Amino acid sequence: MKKVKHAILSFLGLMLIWVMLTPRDMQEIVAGLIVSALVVLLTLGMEPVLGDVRLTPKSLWYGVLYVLVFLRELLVSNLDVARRVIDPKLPIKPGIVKVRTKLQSRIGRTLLANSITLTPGTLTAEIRGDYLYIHWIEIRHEDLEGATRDIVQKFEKYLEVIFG
Amino acid sequence: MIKKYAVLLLLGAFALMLLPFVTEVTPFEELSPVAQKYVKDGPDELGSANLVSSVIVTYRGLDTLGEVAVLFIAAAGVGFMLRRRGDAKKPVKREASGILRSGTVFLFPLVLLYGIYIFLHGHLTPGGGFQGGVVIASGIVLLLLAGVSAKISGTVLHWIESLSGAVYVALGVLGIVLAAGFLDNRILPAGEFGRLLSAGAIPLIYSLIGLKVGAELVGIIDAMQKDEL
Amino acid sequence: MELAGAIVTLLGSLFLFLGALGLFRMPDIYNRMQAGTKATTMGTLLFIAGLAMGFHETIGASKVIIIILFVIFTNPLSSHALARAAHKAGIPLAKETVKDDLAADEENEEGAMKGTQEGEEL
Amino acid sequence: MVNTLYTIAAMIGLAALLLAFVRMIIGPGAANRVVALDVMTIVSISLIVFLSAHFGRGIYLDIALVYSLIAFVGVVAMARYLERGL
Repeated sequence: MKKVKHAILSFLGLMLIWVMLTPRDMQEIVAGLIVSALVVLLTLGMEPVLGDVRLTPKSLWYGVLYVLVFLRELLVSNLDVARRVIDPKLPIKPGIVKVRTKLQSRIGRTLLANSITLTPGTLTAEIRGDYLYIHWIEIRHEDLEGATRDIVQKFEKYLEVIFG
Repeated sequence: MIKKYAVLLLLGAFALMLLPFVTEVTPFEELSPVAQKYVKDGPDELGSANLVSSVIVTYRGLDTLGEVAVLFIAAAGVGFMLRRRGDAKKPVKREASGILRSGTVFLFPLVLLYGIYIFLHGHLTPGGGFQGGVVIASGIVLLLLAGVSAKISGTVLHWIESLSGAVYVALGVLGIVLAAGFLDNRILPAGEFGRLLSAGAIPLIYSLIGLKVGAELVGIIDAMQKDEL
Repeated sequence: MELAGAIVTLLGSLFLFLGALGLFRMPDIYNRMQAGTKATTMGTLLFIAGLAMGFHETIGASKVIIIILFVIFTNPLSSHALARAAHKAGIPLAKETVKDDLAADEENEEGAMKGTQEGEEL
Repeated sequence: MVNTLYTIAAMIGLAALLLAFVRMIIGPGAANRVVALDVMTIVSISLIVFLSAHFGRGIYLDIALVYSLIAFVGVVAMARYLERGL
């Protein structure tokens, strides 16, 4: 079941990317159908990472929200970097903290790690089991719970609905 | 310390030597007669939007066959040299991060699609068989780097490689029979300029080259990885 | 439209510059990566998007979107791989650093099971 | 006016490239150089897209995409080498 879902979703995704790469033309679309099917067949033996995606109206809506939150955090984090870099005193208080994630899906965790890396002052350095180790440019909480609340949960609540 | 400055000095001297090539370069105002012929006749004769591709695949198609053969021999040599050594003791290797692994699994189909896109559009955009093959091989390198187990079947690789090579030569011979010469692309209709199915057999030949190059490079990478360097 | 594109591109180039400046000023490799990754991702996004706005007849928007998505996905991934590698290779953190949970945990584990390989599973 | 703004943006991008290059020269150590290289490749991708717009050749975008792919593979390879994973 997971495999079928993964195959269908990756076929659609590849097809979309093919259409975006090529000029609008009937021949290209036919070629894209063949090539996408071929790629899906060739990678069928690999982990069905997209099989975790839930396709309910709620998860789609949360996907949109996730993108918006992500963009906002990206902007905030860049302003934060700008502030720190330009400030002649270089206000940093760095360290590596440990946080916990509830996500089980692999692709969900990858997206979480990537989102954390791109958001204000944090960089995913390592993952072991359910724990992520985050390099934090200005530590605000030294304990697990506080750091988890500050770093992880703003994305986790969306990704949890989308991937589980 | 002295070594560092010596290196810097050497680099500086080298840069000074190369400087005239940058400052005194005069752009070509006129093409050479050979180039002029290609530029003038190429698009009309072969119907390919990418002139470089039509030169590589048709006008100089035989040379390309030679290049693919060189690559094949290199691949075979690497495989031969590496396979002979027995299993040395395995050094302890650190596993790749799980995030990197699932990211790679997600990216790999995209890389594969992009490689195929490049060699299918060799007659329209920059790129072509060699480049597409390299993109596909880099996807496999990514898999190996991230420690995703990719069961690469040697038999399938050899079949792809030899079949595409054989069809490539057969197309070349077909060019002699049906059109003007070896590897002439006009064995298929020229099609509408700038579309996917145009420029006669160039897309087909480029796909074959792409498959062959990709299979050869994957073979090299696979042999190196199995050898546990 | 073109003016807006030019301004967006200019903004993007400023972020790219800030990323490089952060690379230059920060005290250790981890902090450099922080500045480098975030600022360059945002910078590339704005720079390319601005170009696509200004030159939409030569640069198709769809290919630009693919480049942007690719960069957004791969840039943090490679930074993560590098940060992990730097920590494993034992590159020290800056002297301002307050705490290092990862090193502490790794030490505890080594003490608990001497000689066995660490098993990291996602 | 608009073109001047674009040119200024490209100049700032080049300055960023130079700054990252200085970090690559002074290091210290391989890891810092790889980080600098990573930033340099990202900036170069932006500049390739700029050149594509400047010369009016949309097909150069393919080069930017291939370059970003190869750069990613290269950085991951160096990271894996540094952590003794190869």
